Amino acid sequence: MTATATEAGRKPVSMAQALNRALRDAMADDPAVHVMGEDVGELGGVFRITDGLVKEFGEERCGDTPLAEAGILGTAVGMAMYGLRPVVEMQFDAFAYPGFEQLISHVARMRNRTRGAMPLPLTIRVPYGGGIGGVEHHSDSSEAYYLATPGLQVVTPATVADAYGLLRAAIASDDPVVFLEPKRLYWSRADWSPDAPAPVAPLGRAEIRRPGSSATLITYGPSLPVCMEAAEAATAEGWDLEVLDLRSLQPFDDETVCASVRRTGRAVVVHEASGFGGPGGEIAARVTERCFHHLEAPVLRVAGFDIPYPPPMLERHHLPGVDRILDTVGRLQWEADWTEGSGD
Amino acid sequence: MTATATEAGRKPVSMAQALNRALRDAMADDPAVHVMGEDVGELGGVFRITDGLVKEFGEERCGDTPLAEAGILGTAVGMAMYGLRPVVEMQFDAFAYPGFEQLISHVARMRNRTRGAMPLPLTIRVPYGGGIGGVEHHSDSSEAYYLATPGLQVVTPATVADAYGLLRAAIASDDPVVFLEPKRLYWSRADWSPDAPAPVAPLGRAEIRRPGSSATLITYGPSLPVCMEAAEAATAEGWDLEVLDLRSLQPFDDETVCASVRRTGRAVVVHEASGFGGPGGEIAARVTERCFHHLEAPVLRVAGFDIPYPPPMLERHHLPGVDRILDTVGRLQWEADWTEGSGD
Amino acid sequence: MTVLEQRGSSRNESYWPAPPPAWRPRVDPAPLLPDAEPYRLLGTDAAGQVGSGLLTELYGHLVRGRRYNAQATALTRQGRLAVYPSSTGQEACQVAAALVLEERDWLFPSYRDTLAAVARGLDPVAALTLLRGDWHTGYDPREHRIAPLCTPLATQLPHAVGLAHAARLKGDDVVALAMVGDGGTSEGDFHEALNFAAVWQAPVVFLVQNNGFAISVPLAKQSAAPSLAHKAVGYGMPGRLVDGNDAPALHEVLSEAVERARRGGGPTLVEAITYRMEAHTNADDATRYRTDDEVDEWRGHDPIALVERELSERGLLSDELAQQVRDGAEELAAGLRDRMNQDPALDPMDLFAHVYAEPTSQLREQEAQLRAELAAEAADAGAAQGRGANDTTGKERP
Amino acid sequence: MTVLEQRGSSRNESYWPAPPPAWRPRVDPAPLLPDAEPYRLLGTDAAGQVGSGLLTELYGHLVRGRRYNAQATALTRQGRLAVYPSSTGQEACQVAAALVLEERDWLFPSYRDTLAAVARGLDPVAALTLLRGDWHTGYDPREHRIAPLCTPLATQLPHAVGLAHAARLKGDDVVALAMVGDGGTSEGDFHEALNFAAVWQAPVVFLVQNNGFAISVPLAKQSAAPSLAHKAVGYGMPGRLVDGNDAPALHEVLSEAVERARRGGGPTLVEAITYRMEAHTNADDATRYRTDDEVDEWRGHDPIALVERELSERGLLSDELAQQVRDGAEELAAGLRDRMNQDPALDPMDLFAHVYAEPTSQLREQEAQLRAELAAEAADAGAAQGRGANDTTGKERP
Ligand SMILES: Cc1ncc(C[n+]2csc(CCOP(=O)(O)OP(=O)(O)O)c2C)c(N)n1
Ligand SMILES: Cc1ncc(C[n+]2csc(CCOP(=O)(O)OP(=O)(O)O)c2C)c(N)n1
Ligand SMILES: [Mg+2]
Ligand SMILES: [Mg+2]
Repeated sequence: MTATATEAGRKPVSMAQALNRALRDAMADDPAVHVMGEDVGELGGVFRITDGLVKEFGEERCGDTPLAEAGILGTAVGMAMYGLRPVVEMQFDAFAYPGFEQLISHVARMRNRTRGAMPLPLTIRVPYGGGIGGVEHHSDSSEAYYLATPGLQVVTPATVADAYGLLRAAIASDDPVVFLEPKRLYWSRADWSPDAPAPVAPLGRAEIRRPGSSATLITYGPSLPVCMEAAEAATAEGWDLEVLDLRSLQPFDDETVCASVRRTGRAVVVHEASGFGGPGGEIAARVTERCFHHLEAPVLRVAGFDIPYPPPMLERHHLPGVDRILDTVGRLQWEADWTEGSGD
Repeated sequence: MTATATEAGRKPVSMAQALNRALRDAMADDPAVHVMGEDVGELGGVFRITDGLVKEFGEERCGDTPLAEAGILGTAVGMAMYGLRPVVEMQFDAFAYPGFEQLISHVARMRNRTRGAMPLPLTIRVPYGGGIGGVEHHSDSSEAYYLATPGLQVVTPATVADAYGLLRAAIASDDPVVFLEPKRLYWSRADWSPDAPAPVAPLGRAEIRRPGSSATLITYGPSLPVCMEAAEAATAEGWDLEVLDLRSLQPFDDETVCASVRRTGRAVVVHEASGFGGPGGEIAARVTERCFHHLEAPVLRVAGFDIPYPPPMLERHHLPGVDRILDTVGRLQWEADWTEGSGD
Repeated sequence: MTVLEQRGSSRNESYWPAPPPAWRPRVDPAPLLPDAEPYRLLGTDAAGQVGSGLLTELYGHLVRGRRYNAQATALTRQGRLAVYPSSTGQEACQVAAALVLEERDWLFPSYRDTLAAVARGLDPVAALTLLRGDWHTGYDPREHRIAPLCTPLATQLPHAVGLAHAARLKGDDVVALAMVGDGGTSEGDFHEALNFAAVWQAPVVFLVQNNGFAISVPLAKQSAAPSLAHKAVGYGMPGRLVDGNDAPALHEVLSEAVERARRGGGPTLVEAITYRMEAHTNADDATRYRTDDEVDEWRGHDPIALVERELSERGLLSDELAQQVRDGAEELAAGLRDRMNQDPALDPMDLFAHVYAEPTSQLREQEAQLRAELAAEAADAGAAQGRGANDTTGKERP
Repeated sequence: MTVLEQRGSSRNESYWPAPPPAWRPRVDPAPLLPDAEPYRLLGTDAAGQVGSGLLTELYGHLVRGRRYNAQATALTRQGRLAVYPSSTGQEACQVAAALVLEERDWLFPSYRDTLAAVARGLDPVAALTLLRGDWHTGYDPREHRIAPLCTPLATQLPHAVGLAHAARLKGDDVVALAMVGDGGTSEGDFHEALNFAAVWQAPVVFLVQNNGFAISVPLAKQSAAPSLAHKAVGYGMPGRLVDGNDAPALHEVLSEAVERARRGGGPTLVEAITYRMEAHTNADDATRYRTDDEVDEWRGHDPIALVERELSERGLLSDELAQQVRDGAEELAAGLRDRMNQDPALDPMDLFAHVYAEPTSQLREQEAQLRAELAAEAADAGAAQGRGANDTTGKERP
């Protein structure tokens, strides 16, 4: 995998380890933090993100639940109603769907329907996205569902440091957070220590990962390393691409995003989720609303195709890759002789 | 309600009656069509859309199910696997959520995962949207969830004739259709007869409901009558607005939409669903991608606020109304002295 | 080599090792099964067990409850409530559910259970806020230990389990009682909640009000089970079947279940057999799916009449008591009517205030937009008042 | 006026009308309850009932099945399967599920049940396509009457109910048998499916393979029920508990359930107690959550050994038979290995072909885009081959 390839061997901490550390530190700091889900106990989760927590904090703080996602979310709602801070694991993206009624009708709304009397400090960890060779239902990018649900915060780290910082911030938030963990980056590594300054990243702030002047790549989560790679490759074509990591999709950092696009005048949104009805539409639309007269070209999107997630042997064709990103950057109307329709 | 107010008393057929007639005709034409859901039998559905069907076709063709939406959708999948054409009623928008796993992981994917061997000709009727004074969970505009799910067709009528024609087309489709019925238009009436020519509307075709030259209002379902009213009111301001009824959100009729926007050079998307992550983002983004150099201003959106659907006494503030549409049209940069930021 | 040979047991040796221990039922199912007949006290030889104090208390609550139901239904006709799902006929369930709980316990009501909340002491106006439509929940759930009235069916059940579990983890002596309808038992959330409760041995009592219908769908189309209480054994908790119109019987069964939960004995499923005397809500037409005869049959088993009859047999139904109870009920109704006849205070800015702890920048933008619109509306309305009445700019649009 | 007075019965008249008829259990629960002990034949006095023909047939299937499992697991090590959830130890369940069905019946397998599909006659390569990763389903479900292998837990159960119901509505004599794990019984879809089946009296058999674990979670954290078969009574269907490693016993119980369904007698829930001898999948580490001792204990109750022992006691386990069975198994394995060692044919354009009956204009655009990219990739690769090997344009990226 790209990220692993570029960062592997450098330094010892993987994203999975940083997430594990974030859980451990949050549990140590606040006895109200309870971890729950399928296989989060002895097994440490199928991705080992909860490894060792049951030993350290006991079954009451890190417990295996019965196999029922609506039940997990629903009971976590009740626990949060009583003042706990549950951190729930949905085993894979597609296995969060059975809990969608609880998520949409309760998790997202409890604060609102009680005029703030009953906030739900609840973190829902969802390993998401593809590129890991998983069979069907194991590689969905389901963020569009969460974004369309007011009352949820939607956060996704793309770096090891953010994995720690954003998860700490999510757990500390008094509002429910859907915390999307890019599966294919679990094993990406970076030189990082939780003792570094400001380890808790604020929610709702995007971050420029690579400054540039030609155009902005707006991305998040699993597509960040791909965009970084694309930006490097783009220098060969004479493009100096800015790469912007959203980190938080809701709240959305209009300020940072628009400042970048106003500076570069061109933007491409990159994500794995299917394009149609996906996050890129919202992002492109709001950037265009706010930066129209700074735009030299329409904001374009590189996204997964409008198809169910493919079987592993075909997934590479579906996922946004460097070539597709560069092709799209190439369609940002750099020539004077541009004619309508080439933007399709 | 607007639609009722403008069309009431004119002629006898309501949208509810047209839908009922469509079900009846589809059942009469094809013994594979089975209607199922909560209260669809003796009661005729809480909106009476299935009124009389059990008498005419018997309980086996129009049956009350147990109260369990995943069960309804899941058994309907099995029935479709055996060659029936189930037409399922979800009682209200928010009560479709318990069925989302079945919808996303099975309904939308069965054809694809079996390489076309097992299509699912399944129609899922969902009364949706607000403006009826309903208490919480009875007024959601949930179309964003369906749009983000490849494999589903998403259709919504705004007129009495389309209620019949599109529902017939949905039931005839060999792919699953989420058929969104705008609750607040159930009692809107029009002069219409199913014996009129071409009663079966093709899926995937938008329709210009009012030609105009100044700007295009792109809308669907419950917001069509509001847009029509806004277009009338706009003439007083000197604007000649085109009103475009999408009818089908998936497949999406890029051709008709883009032709209109290229003609008028300006567009506003209007829908009840929350703006952030809602259908309007996708629509604005794809129109901009395709028509950028024809646009005099960014495509703007008038949408529900980014909040859980409000209680009935406050819903009028949430729903896109004529004034808000006209205000937004007014922000389409008609003046020469426009400055960045006024588009926010 | 055959498997036997691999395992080192030779061919013709007749050796059948005992199967592993996953075999025997892990708990004895017998005590978890409900009795064949619903538990009753009134009209049986055991009626004498019921204390007169409790009987009188129940009576007062039941009469008040019926009056409350009538008043709330009347308010729908006056346009003061958007909708009302009446619990007329189910007052014994509503009242018993409230009375068996200690103050520190929690009640998880559904949309039909406003009376239970009122019987618990909640201001009826607060209980009816959802149905009036000025806000979703009219009270602070933590203050009253009453969860928000829940509309998506059965979804409140896992909340009750989680809350009770959390309380136990914290060492608090709290029981949660959650109410659900017969229709609601078909939902997946019912199943998941009961299973979690049993696995966790959470201090929860599930009260199924089996009123025979889910809107128009009769129980026979909802379930083929011997009784809904028979579902309990499948989770490993006791199931109890009780006459839901026999207030003292239900009070006893629920009290036992609450005490059992409190003692750490885990959850109980109680099925109360009752009947909804009114339509599903004021908007429903019950004649489409049931006969007057059926309703009449149940009128003969009215929960208030049953208690009255017992009081009367004990010579306790004095004119004085009857009058006092009636007066209390009328007072409740009059107060409710008067207060509901005032328009609630509405602030459109509330729409943005409670979506998140801090409004996002989007929400602040939208709030400003609405504020500007309202100001323009008000200005127009002022101007129109000056000019005359034919300006429609400020008119309400749905 | 009191309610009693309204109803015209005077105060001290001791009149307690009979409660309405919604009272008595609607069906007798007793026959729906499972026996206390799982049903067994092998190693009991009743073993003699089992026909030698059936015993020999089962033996062949079991041995083939074990070999198939071993081969599939080996293919994961060779990178030929993305993942394999083995049914080693559960072969009796897999085989019995397949053998009790007629050709016209339907099987609804989960991800673990490829062996059941193979035992039913499906080409093993087709059964393993999902796990190899070239497509989601490797066969035409209608041709084989085997639903796609289902990964989202318990979601296949309502499909089975709907299909069986549809068949009955059409007058077809078809039974559906649906497989699910012990963990899957906790899902809401399990509950909803069983309830629909019972209400509709659909011809379905639910086979729960209780193998003691859901990945790492042991049954005791999954359910507190006496047995999972005790859930049946709560839906009004019979629950049967059977030794899932005793192939003839399971064959008998499932056959009865299938026949009952075929006769119009409605659904049955069968819990087969078994054990997963391997890790959850090749990617799982079972030592994290269970001991070798536990696994060994179950080795003593191996489904193949049980049948071998009985054959052997009857003097039927000739060297010839053993050899023949072994040969058949090896043949299956060798064929599978050879065919899986060939790369599957892949066409990226398949991505767009089956999303809808007709690709939408978007999909046609995307198809064209990918086609152009692949052409460019191929051209680059060609050029690179010409130039040398250090061009990375065409390299695979995840
Ligand atoms: C998940 C869900 N599906 C559907 C509905 C619509 N609905 C409201 S009440 C009702 C019937 C409920 O019946 P029951 O559970 O027996 O309760 P009762 O109304 O009899 O008190 C239905 C179908 C809902 N509120 N929630
Ligand atoms: C809805 C859903 N949630 C979670 C998963 C992830 N998952 C796959 S298998 C499994 C355990 C299943 O256990 P069980 O039902 O006992 O079947 P077994 O694997 O033992 O055959 C889990 C949790 C899933 N596939 N589907
Ligand atoms: Mg009911
Ligand atoms: Mg298992």
